[in-house]
Amino acid sequence: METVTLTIKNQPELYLEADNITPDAFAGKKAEEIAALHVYIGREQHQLGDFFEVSGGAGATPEETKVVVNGDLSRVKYIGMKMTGGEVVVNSNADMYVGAWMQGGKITVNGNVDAFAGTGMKGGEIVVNGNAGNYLGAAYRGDWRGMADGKITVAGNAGSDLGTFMNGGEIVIGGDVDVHVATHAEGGKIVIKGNAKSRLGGQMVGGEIYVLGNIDVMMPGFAYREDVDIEMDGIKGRFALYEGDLGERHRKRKGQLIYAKLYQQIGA
Amino acid sequence: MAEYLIKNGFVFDPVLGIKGDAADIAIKDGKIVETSAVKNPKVIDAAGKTVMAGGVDVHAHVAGPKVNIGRNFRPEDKLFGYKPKNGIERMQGGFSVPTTIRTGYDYARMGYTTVMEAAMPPLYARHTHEEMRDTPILDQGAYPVFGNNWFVLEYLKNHEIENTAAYIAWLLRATKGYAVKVVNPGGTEAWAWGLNCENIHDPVPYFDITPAQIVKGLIEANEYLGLPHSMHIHANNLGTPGNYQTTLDTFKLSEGIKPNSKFGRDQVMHHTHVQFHSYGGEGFNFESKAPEIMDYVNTHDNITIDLGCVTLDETTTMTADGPFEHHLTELNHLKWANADVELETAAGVVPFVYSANNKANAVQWCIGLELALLAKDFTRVFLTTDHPNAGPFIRYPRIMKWLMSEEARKQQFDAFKHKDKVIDATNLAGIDRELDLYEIAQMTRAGPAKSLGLAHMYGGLAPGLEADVAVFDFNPNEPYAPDDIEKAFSNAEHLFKAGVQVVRDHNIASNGNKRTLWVNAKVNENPQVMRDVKEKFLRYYTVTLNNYEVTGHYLPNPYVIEVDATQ
Amino acid sequence: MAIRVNLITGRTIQQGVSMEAGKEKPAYTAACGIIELDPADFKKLGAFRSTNVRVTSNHGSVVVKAIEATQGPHPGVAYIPMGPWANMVVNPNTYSTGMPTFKGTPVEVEVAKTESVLGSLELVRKGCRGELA
Amino acid sequence: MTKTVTDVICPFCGTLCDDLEVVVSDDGKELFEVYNACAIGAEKFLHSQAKDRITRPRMRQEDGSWKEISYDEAIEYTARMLADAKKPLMYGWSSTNCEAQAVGSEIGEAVGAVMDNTATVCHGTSLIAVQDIGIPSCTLGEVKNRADRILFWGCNPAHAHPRHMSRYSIFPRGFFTGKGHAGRKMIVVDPRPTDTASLADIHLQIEQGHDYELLDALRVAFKGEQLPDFVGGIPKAKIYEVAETLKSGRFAIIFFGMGVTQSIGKNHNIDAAIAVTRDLNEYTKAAIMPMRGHYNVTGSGQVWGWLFGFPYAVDLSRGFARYNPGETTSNDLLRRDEVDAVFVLGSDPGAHFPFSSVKKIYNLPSVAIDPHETPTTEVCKVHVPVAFVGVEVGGCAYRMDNVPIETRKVVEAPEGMMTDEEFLSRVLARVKEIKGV
Repeated sequence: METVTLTIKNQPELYLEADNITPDAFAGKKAEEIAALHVYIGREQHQLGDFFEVSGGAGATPEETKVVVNGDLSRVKYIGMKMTGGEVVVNSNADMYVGAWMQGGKITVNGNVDAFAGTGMKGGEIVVNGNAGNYLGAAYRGDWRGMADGKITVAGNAGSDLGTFMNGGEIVIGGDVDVHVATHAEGGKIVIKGNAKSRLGGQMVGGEIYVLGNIDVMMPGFAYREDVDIEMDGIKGRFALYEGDLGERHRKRKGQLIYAKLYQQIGA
Repeated sequence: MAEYLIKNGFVFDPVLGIKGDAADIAIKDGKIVETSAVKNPKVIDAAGKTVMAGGVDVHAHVAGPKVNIGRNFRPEDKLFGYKPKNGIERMQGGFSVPTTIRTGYDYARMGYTTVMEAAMPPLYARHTHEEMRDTPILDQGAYPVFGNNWFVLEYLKNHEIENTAAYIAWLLRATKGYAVKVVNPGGTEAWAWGLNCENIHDPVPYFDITPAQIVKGLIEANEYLGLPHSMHIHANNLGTPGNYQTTLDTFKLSEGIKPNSKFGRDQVMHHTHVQFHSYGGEGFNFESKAPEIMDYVNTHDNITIDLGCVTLDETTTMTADGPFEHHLTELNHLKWANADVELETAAGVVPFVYSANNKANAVQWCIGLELALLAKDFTRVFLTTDHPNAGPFIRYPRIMKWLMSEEARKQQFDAFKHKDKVIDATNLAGIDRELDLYEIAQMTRAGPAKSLGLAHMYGGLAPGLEADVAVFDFNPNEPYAPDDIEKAFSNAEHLFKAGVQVVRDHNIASNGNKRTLWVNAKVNENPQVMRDVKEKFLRYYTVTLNNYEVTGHYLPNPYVIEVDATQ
Repeated sequence: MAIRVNLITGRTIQQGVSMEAGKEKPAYTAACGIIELDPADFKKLGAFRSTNVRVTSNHGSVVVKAIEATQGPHPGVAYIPMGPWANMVVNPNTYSTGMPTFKGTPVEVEVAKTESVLGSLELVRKGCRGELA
Repeated sequence: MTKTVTDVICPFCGTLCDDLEVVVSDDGKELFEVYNACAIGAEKFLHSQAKDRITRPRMRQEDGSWKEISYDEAIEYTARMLADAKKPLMYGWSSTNCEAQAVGSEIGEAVGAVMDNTATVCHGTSLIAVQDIGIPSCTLGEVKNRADRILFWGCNPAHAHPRHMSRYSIFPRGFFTGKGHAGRKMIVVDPRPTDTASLADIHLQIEQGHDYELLDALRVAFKGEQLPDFVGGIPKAKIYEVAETLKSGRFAIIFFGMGVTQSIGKNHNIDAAIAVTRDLNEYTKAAIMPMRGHYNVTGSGQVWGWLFGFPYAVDLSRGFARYNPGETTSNDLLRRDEVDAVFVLGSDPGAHFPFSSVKKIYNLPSVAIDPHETPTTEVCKVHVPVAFVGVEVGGCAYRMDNVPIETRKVVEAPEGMMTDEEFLSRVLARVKEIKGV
């Protein structure tokens, strides 16, 4: 695997739209070709090299390309958007849309990400070693096809609207989450190791939520069923199982309605 | 205005009866003229290319409230597909429900120059006209819907044809409408209570009238007025397995009524998107009844139809058939918009994904093509997708490919997940017919123009007609792959609209001088109808009568078709 | 003595009329530079009706006149008509929806007899120039 | 002598009453009386006659004072500001006609602006919800003629849409509703016993901020499933009762307002309310409608819908249109310092945005187009007064149910004043010159 290293040298006025910072756009290119790729500030088109020192070189394919981005990227949007393979390491905070519509490969952010990371994600992995903003792993506006596959892991907290319209894949939050989790979800798994506020699983059709900490307000559409023992991915303990959202439509299997499941650890 | 001479193209023109012979077409002052009439024309070398009149779309949902609901509630329909502004082209977005700007340009790119908006809710006529005004290049008109209108229901309950006609004339003028459109007659009024009319004899709640009475009465009123287009219907029971019987019953309502039109049409009923109305069987055993439907159409020249071909795309369904859209959202669980309109109509909008992996969708695809391939008279059978219901209009060239190439159809059959079951439920696999470009020109130009009563303007290349001329980079006399058809007809090389070159070398060259067509029918003074109008506005409408009529700047370039029905 | 209440904002007919008559006019301040408190909350606050109070949230602070709830009772809930006074203290967090959280801001209300209620133009002007207390 | 203009459209709120009568002088230069309007609408017409009205553009000077400038100077400043900016915000568009909105859209396209309207602080979250779940709705005449279950959720028409209940929703006698008010059951959900709630058959005094839970509870109740004892402070028996009341109607309508769009949950609250409406259509007929505020906020969403495909928060900066509330919405753009100039027309963000956003406008090049003097004009560099749309110039406006109505000119604007459309057309022409188009 070849490595391209980008180090930000000029901070943009306003924000930099850098959807070209992906292994896909870099693959097969030398440093100077990468530096010539387009970035945007508002209506102005610039080159990546106007803002970043580019060193190293890309592999022949995305899979053989690793991109390391250094410096303060908190005003850079779209890092890793639509990437299909390879690796991106961001050694900073990053702005919106990290790994949005990502299909494969891996993004590691050694900092925080702003909203809309992993929007419409189809595959691959995002690891955030800080906090994540709102709408992590959610669908784009209007789309009923949210996160389909892949995995998102956040060491810290996540914002509101986590996993909206989620259909598959997995999201693990090390800390706490804000309101609205897995709204309209039809599948997938969300693990919250800290506390949750309210509106978990609203209008949820299918899928699973695990909460190891507290929930401020449980949705009225979730009904307690039973206590169960769970052991998975290093989580072990007794959980209260709730099913819901009772107000929502649900698929049937063998004449039985299949509800979404919410597990809350007992005695957390 | 510049003169043009389009030289040596292979011309397909049903009006002149030219079936692919090389010929020259001359343009002067916005009209087609004899080649001898141009003195110093700009010459377009069309040798080895196909030349046709501008396309005429008799039925598409391209402007107005439900179309805009479709746009605004589907941001995902525009994701990543936007076309940036470029020179004179403004930015263009949307796949299944394009922006007005894209609508105009994309039709032009296919060589189309006239497009009719198929359903205008009268109360929203202003909105429809605003959108048409902002749709470049195309000549357009809109059909106000009548089949669930309280005035119509009350007059036709007692078979008051003259009053119905007077009301139609008034509403066409108030809304600047083009034709009488009927959608799910009675069923949409029933939907205001959450109900439906499932066949032509199913009575409308409260109003004590049946769909059959509504349809027959509106045909009679249409002929009383002698409007350019016939009554244009989307029958009851759309989309339901077994519905072909309702369709045949509806067709039969046209029997025995003679066309009365000075505009050259020979039919009294246009039935739209017949694909959705040609289903046999029930539930999962849903099957094609295209042969039964086409047997009727082929032997009864009182009607015209359009296809409503399924294109196997993700699209956005939208119709004044409110109960149908509710049914659809119950099936696919996708977002559902509904808009009931006081005293007049309703509309529903639901996204839909037609998939080659879905047996029912594949059967629908077959039926649309079967209707065309079983047709005998292509001046009465028109190519549409009921845009965007069965697929976006930008797929017309793909449908041409399927109609013109058995090989292309075979390729599609091979892509079906349930190929064998689909073949069992349909007839298409056994049809080897391949249409030619002359038949395509009938289906997309001469036929629809005649049916609209606009054969004196559109649909052909005879001197005196509007200079709407398309040149396609397609040589029918050289070997070609099926995909070459789609490619060529998606991307006209040149297009003239009323003598203005709007596409040059495959690029948009002008925004044209779009016109809005409407029909001004004069009738005898009818105090009763005017009294009824006043009363309904006073008591039941929420806008005043004086704020209802569409005027002035909503139609910056109107083209009025005058009809005298005074007696 | 300060009390904590849940602040909501919204239209009133007086707000609408005075807004259309001119936001620079005193009537607009009279209509919108107010906070409606429940009688129970007045009691807790230990204040008379029509006393100027300072309303403070995590997002800002503003002086308005406290009046008795016109559409009450609603103990624990306070109401400032929509306008620049309310907007000094509402929660600007949009939760990435574009919409600030105009309703449901926890605020502290304390009597501020000696402070005056500014007119709308003065309020935003001073606020922008950093001249507000 | 005077004359009376009838069928006048009120350019205040989304109710868009069109039955006003306005008495003007014979020469059409003075306006004397307004009949049939609510207090707010009447004031809007009468204020056009204010003697202290500002009639010429003005520019803020270094010392904070205003200097009168010509319209030409104002056009030049505006065009330059927009053409020079990398990403200008063009905000407002709700208190103007569709014709001006269309010209503004073309300017936005030419300069690469973000176009946003007042939905962003009003029903923008409703629009998000509609994009997620759709909206079964109807025109107000359907309500008048058919509805027998009227639910006002988080809205207070008695104050915000004063003639709504008398024209459309509660009191009128329609075709199938001959008994008027007596034939209708009225339910109000609001954390305060508002003047609207005082008219209701049932008032649910919900704990503020628990709308999402209560709406979900209604859905659970429709299905006959078990509920917790209280949801949002409402006892479960009451919730079952309201669910039954709604299901037993022939035609139910839910009207909702800022109480749900601006409270926590926002789009989700509306989403759940729409889900309730969808559910009701399993049992009876039901519709839902946002109580749109500005008289033509709906129109700007329509115009941008057909031109760009999005109803608000449209980012045109890259030469094509993008949309994502949370990013392309005014308050997020201002908070995050994503824009470098602000143009405001037909709205007053200075009064109606959180102050932190107002301060951002103050710190940027900015122009406000407004007939009134407002907190926005107070913080902008240039103020361009214009004629009142719907009073001094006509044009198309869309009612809250999307019905388009042509507003009327009833009186002349003061001598020499421009309309929104005229001003924008001049700015567009100048922008094209600067850009060399």
